[in-house]
Amino acid sequence: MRGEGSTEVGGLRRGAQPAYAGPIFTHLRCAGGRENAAPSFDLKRSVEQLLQHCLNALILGGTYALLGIGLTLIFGIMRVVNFTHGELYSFGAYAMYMWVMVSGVNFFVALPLAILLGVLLGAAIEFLLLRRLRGADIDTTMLVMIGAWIALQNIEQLSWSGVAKSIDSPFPASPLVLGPVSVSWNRLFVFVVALALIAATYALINRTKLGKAMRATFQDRETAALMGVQINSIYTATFALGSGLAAAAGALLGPVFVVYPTMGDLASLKAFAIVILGGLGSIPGATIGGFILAFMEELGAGYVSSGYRDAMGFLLIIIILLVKPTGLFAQKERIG
Amino acid sequence: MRLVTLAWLAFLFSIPLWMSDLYVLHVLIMTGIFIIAAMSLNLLLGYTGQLSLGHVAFFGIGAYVSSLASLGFEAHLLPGVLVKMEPKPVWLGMLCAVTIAGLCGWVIGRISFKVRGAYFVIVTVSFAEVIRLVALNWVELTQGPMALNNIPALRLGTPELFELSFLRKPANYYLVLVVAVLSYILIRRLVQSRAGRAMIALRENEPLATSVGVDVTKYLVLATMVSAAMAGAAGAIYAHYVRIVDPDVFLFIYTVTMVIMVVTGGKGTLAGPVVGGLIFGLLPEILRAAEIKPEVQWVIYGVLMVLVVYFLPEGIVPAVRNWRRRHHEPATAAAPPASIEPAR
Amino acid sequence: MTAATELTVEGLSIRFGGLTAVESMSFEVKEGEVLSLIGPNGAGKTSAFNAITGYVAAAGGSIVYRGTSLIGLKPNEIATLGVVRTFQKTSVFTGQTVLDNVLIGLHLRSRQRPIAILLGLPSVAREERQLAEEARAILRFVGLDARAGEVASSLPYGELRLLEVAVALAAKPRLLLLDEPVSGMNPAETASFMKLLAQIRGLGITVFLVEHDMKMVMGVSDRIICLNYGRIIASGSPAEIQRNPEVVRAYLGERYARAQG
Amino acid sequence: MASRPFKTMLAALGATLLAGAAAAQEPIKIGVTQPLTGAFAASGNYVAQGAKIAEEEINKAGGVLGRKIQLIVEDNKSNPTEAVATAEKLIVKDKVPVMMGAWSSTLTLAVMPKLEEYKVPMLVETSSSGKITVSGNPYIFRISPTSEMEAKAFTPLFKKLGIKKADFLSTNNDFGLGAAKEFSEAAKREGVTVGVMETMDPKATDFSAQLAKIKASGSDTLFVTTAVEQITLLLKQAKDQQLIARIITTGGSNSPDQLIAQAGAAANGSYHLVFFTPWFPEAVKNPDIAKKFVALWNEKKYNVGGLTEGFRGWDGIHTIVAAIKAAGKAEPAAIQQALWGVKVQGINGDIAFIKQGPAGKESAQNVPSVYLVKIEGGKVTRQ
Repeated sequence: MRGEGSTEVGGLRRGAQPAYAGPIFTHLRCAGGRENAAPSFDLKRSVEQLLQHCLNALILGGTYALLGIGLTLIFGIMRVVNFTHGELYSFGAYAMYMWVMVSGVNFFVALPLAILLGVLLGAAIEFLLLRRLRGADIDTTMLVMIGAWIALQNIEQLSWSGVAKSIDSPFPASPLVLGPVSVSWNRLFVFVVALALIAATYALINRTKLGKAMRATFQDRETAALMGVQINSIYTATFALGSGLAAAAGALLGPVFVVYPTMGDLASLKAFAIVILGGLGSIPGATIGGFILAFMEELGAGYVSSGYRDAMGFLLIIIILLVKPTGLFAQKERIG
Repeated sequence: MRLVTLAWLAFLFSIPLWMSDLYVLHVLIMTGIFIIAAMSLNLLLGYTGQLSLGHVAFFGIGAYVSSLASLGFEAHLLPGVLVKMEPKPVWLGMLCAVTIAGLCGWVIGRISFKVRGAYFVIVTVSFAEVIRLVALNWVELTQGPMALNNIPALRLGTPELFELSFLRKPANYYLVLVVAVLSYILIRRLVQSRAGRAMIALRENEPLATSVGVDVTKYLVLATMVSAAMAGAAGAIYAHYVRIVDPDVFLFIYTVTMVIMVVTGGKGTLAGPVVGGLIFGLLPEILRAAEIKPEVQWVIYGVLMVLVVYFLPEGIVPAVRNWRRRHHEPATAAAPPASIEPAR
Repeated sequence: MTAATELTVEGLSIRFGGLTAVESMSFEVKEGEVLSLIGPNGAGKTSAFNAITGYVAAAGGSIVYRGTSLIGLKPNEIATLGVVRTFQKTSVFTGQTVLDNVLIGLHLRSRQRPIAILLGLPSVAREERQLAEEARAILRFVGLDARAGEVASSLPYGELRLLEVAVALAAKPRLLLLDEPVSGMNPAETASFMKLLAQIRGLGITVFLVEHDMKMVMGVSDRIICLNYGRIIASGSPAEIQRNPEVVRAYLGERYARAQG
Repeated sequence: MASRPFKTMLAALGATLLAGAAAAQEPIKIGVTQPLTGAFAASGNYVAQGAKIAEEEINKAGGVLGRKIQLIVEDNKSNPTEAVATAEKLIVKDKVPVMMGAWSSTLTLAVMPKLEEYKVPMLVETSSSGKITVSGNPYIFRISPTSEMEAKAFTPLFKKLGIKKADFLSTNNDFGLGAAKEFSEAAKREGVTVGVMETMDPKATDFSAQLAKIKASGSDTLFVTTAVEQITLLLKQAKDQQLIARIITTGGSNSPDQLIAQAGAAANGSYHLVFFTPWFPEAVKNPDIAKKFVALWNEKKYNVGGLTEGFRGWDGIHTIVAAIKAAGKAEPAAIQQALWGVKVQGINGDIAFIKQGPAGKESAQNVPSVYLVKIEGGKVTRQ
């Protein structure tokens, strides 16, 4: 051990207040350069702060869009308000935790595995719970999804306890510095993968046969069925895809933040906000909605109050529904 | 039938006389509060057919308004605009709670009159979430996550003459019981009248309802308002009973609990929320006594909810009614099937 | 032609997106008559009904009922004026009893205020008894009194359609719009419905009818308007319509097309 | 056949009698309310584990008053209303004569009216808000330091660490806001400029907006008060945004080992106020007890990061048991009386209570030790 040794601080007595008895260890020498952080030109700092906020928002927006697209796909095609969406998000994160921290699988192998698990869980939920509710009204399926959500969340809590878990990431600890702003490699990775997944989803919907069948079902289920589209398999595929996207968002963000059983609740609500913002059933709407929400949250937290960060989205929903009930980018008139 | 009801009421009123276990009374009081909230939700969910998933907002608003009125507060409405209020008597706080919750219901009813189905659900969920975040962050007014503590218990009368203090459990039990019975009567009057028929008409067939002159918006707003005021009353009683309120009172899970109670008991029936409320109010204690972890208990809730939707889509009360009709009146065997799910 | 004008429609146009359902349609309904609107499927008959009763917005033109413009009014406000309709697809309150269906229909005839209801004033109970009496009278009128206690969903099809009329009658119409009331009925049911229609007419209610069953249309109507592709192609008495070559072409053309399809 | 119900009745009667005889040997119940789930779950579980270790050790040594002790641990879900519900249940249903809890200041403050209502003493093992001991609740016995004590102990270090301008980031509850208030006042007294004072919700996980603001303030030091979960995330995110200010955490719920394990290199260079230094057991007042506790903890294979939190449970239960022993019976009033006189050799130091709050209704406060440690090169150092 180098340096000064321990310092004792004791016997601080003031009035009737209690005395202080214990020893206190401290390191007296400051790390070099820290004192040099002298106050400098304010405008420069403000601009830097704004830039940093914008960068944070951009990175966050990618995962928000991912969450929103999954939900809007399921709603648009199946007319199901998916309350398990947040659970798939946290399931993705726990799957990541399980692979990386418990089984010791490589991070980059674990990620696709976690997404795959999300896809499988989604398919299972659709097959076991929703298939027999075909044609039931929207409220009935909603109740079933709420039941599934509660059960899943508490199974998670049982399996992993309520204590938050953290996942090691293989990225360098020092961030990528871009002039005055910086971003961690992990978040950058999250952003890039999110964009890639969004692009892949677009391609799947617009370029493949499955996507064509999905679009046909979205337009008109009866006609699509008449034209030979297997509605059941389209539904399973849609729910699995939407779930996979939610799980991907969870698996990506799990290592950035921490993983805990109720992490999906707020994610679910935010996904609702994004979907309403973009119009129920609209994929471009959800993509743009995700970024709008991220910017509103980040700038609101930075310049209004950090406490109302999460309120932004919901205020937005209420305003949008009052002004333009179909959302910003609705393709079809609202259903309900 | 009337005799059975009276016997039940007499039984409920007698409980504190012979039940010495205070914990049982505590459980009954909490169950009663939730039953009032569930009954109020049933008016919206069961009779007008609108799935409101932000119902806990009204409950929480009632709790906060009544607590703040009785504790007094000093807060900035806007920067520079200071609002101050001296502590008021609890009964006045409770009245404020009912009124303000009702007003919030009116606003929400007006706002969401043009949205139905999924949109209505999301508007109500968002509303509750915004209110929760305000309660969490407006620390000056609500104490945020530090909770409003030391909320006074209800007192009626004056210390000089005659004072009724609701500090002890039996008194609170009677308070809850009386308010619950009152709420039940109000809801029964409402649904068995022109207004209630208009709400049912909105639920069953909105275009047809409007074609015979029912102003659905008006009755949806009325239902939301009455329902919100009632939930506010439940919240106020809750606040002065547990004597602490924190922003988690707005959590979605409480709305879900109410929904489970209503759906399981039978939405759109008078007795449904009472039966559902009794089951889901007492079940946690039974499960706890059986040493079942709370997580398992919630898993059971979730699974039960799914099973109820599948196998008792109308809930317990209509199912029992149908069963009794089939077994006791074979003459009218042509009774309608239990489920009238329109095949779509 | 001395009867007063009940409803005046002038230059009515209805559009859905780019599609025109009804194009500058003008006609009048006279007090006390039975007027029928006929035409092939998709001719715009139901759209016209929907515009008159406020379910779709008119793109242009005017609709005036006894001096009051109906444009921009909500369906329930139009019903308050005495214009009541039925729907093409069977439309009742399925989960309610037959009696309750009619009680809902009686909405406009009752006067209970929410405060009175919550206070449980005796006037409310009194009125409830009165309403039940009225509902039973209406059920007797359409011949459903024996079914009063049954749930609507358990009624056979023909009786369901009678129930729809009962619900509409409960709303105290002065102008009753019936949208294909006998479609799906067997000939015997149709015949008895025609008798009911005569009785309704006897109450002084003006009837505006959309119907495909030509036997019924020709049997009950005072006047007939024929629509095709959103335009009026003919109007006049049943005899005139039957002779009109355009009407014949419109119907034959449709049948021809059907046979080909 | 007819004798069957009679037999059942006899059996039931017998069971009741036996139960009566066993009552003397029935364990003494101690109620524990801790956040086992929710925002403070990690810390609450550690405290509960420490308490369980104490229970086992005491029972192995024969218990107290010839009876075993039995902890009844309830989860207050990190929520004040739930905390009240657990207290209600522990006192009314389980009839515990004494409690320990409720970790966070907010949770403890929530429970306090119930203690007065039912006249049951509670030992407070973690909470730091000054409000707890000055509100005139004579059922409160606190062994943890107040924020004010911490700030006072820290005061000389403002100069020694060369702090010129400080920012504060704390959870917006009694724990965080109380600490931010005490430390910022102490800083001002020492001539240190106070920059931004930011708060965060106890459940928040993304602090990027707050950090961007703090970075723009240009202070040399950031005081953080929250539980270990948020500290972990904060250290990582501060590193991501290249915050150059030195981070000092207060409140003692920072579990440095867990920070090293979960935040990795981002934890390097941060300072932490702790109340137990398991890395240097020889430095504490009662090293033998500290070593024994660390050995028992490791035997259970509990997370080593929990030691700085788990000791609170050990100290708390030992203090309660000492009071029960002194009282001679397991009744609330007697235990409350006896707690005033206890002298316990604890892990943190010698535990004894002094009076605080309005005269006649004083609460009890212990005078504990506070230590400042630094994480360097993935190790906790005392320099």
